[in-house]
Amino acid sequence: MQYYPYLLMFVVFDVVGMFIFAWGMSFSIIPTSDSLMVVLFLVLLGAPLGYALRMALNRENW
Amino acid sequence: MPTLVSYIIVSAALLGIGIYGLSVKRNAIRILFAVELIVNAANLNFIAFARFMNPPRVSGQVIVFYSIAAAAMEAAVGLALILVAFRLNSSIDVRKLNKLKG
Amino acid sequence: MVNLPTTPADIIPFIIAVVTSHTFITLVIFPGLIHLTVVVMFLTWYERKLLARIQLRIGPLYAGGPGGILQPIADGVKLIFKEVMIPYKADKPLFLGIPLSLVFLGALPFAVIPFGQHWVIANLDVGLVFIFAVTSLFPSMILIFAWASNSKYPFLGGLRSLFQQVAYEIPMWISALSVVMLAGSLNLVQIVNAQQKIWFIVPAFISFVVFFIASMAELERLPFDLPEAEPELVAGWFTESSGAIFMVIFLALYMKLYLMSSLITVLFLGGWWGPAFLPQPIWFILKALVVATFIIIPRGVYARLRVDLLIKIGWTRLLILALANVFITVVLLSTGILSAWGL
Amino acid sequence: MDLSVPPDITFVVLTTITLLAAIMALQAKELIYGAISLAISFIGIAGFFVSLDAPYLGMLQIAVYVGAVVVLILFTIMLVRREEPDKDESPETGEGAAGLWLAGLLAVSIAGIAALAGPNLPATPPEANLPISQLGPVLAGTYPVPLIIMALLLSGALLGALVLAKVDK
Repeated sequence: MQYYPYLLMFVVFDVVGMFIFAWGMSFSIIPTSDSLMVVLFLVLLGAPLGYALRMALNRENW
Repeated sequence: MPTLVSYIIVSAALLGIGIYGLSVKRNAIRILFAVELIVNAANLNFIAFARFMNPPRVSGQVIVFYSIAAAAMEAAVGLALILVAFRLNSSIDVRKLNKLKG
Repeated sequence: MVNLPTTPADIIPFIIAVVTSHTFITLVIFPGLIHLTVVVMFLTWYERKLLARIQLRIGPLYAGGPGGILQPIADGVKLIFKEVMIPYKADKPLFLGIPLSLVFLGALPFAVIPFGQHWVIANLDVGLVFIFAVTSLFPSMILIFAWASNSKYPFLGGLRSLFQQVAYEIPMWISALSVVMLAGSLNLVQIVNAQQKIWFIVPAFISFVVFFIASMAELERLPFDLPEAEPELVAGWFTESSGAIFMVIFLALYMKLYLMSSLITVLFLGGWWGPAFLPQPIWFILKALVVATFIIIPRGVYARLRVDLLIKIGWTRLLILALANVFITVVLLSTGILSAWGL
Repeated sequence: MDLSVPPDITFVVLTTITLLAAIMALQAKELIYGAISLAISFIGIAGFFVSLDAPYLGMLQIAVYVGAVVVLILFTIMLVRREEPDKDESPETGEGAAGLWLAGLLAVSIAGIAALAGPNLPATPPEANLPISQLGPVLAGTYPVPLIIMALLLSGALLGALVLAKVDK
């Protein structure tokens, strides 16, 4: 049970990985303004990642 | 060559299997299986229509991206709910989860 | 396309035509089954010999050939003739079926790895994602196998293996993303072709480091071999396997080792490119063996980590590094610093 | 040597695998076998995607569903499993028949409508194919707002599932 949050994070970042692979594959033909949206997408995901890591590392929760 | 109709029929059969599981099964995890099958039936239709359009459209594939992501998240939250239900009730039979009944 | 034989006299020319056709050669002989088996057997001997030399031992010696190089054949014969023991109340179909599918999955990705400009079985447009999709099936297979053996140690080892592979798969993918961005394609042949002027280890050094560490963890090598830590868990998730089953699992693990080193070669070390005095496949195999050496050496040198530290490192350090590297690549590409090399 | 398989055979094989595995997923006695059948059914769907000229989606399907969701399901099954199988797993009499009737009615009516509309639908796909390099520009350029909403959905689901699974003191 201690490692359950990591499994959840894996499911989320599996999906994220697939999204940004589709973007990175054609990075050179995507205009910069559109690429900024994807970068914003990644930055938005940074906050829950940090919170989830803090929660996962806190042993009292599990 | 398989036609568009044959793909729709396969997808309808998958949907039927999913609906059956959803309405009959009592184990929460099996109900989750059924929901995933229904989502997959929908995805199959999207991809088939995107391919058979003239000219083919990528938008149909992009919506499946979002659909797969949403289904994965639904499974994650659903399984967390099942865990909580098991912890509170020590059973995942949906008919025994009737604590709210007056 | 070869026409099917109609008269008995046509059968021998038909067989010759089939055997000399490009599909047959690529599928069965060179990047295919025979080459794979030989390299994997060589790797098992090579690892034992290398570790022995690190620890000032001699290693396998008596099985024949220079330095006992025929040892893998002797091992194989020994394991085949041993009894296959199935634990009490184990889940028989899964216990026997999963190892076979593990070998199949280990061999499948080699279909898209280019060993030379024309030495590739299937030139897929989604080659890299295909490899990731196939390797992402390993954790669930291992978990099912561990559960099916109905024993305590395999199950613990399987759980550890699951969480470790899950933790290191994401940094691995995201570090490969910067290579994909540099090459502008998921096709492995095109990725190697883009490295003709400069190997991607130079512009994407951080992602090389992340990918290397993550692939070591994926392979469950020391210092990341928690799932099969001998002092704690006997042999990890394949404790209960014996005889032919054990041999099959062993084969799958070494196939994965070769797969990871070939993948590092393709993505970062320029694939088959090298001075022209050797043919392309030879360069490729040499580079892959060098990478395999660097993956093996820590086994003789380092101690293992603790399991919670291991997972914490994967998620907090490597993932952040890989994400940062994506941003660095975005900056590098949009400022045009790399345009001198045609990127 | 030509190794390509005719599309009809591919279609029939994929249909059989997908539908049989889907039925097995719901009817298998052990939940673990159900999860494995579900994974096989997902792989069948991925095969459909590849044959419909969407190889990237097929790989996405395998990586996300079989690689991640099924692992999560297996882990949960192993957490909540008990030694004795549930005796009252089977539906009450009449309920199974009703469910079967409902599902059959729905599936047959959809398939019937599709078959009726069949002559108006295209029988063969157009020649032009979909290059996978088009996915990225459409994803990032044409539909940027869903992308941001997807980021919010992903964060919400991650945090929600974590808070749910946390042990309360």
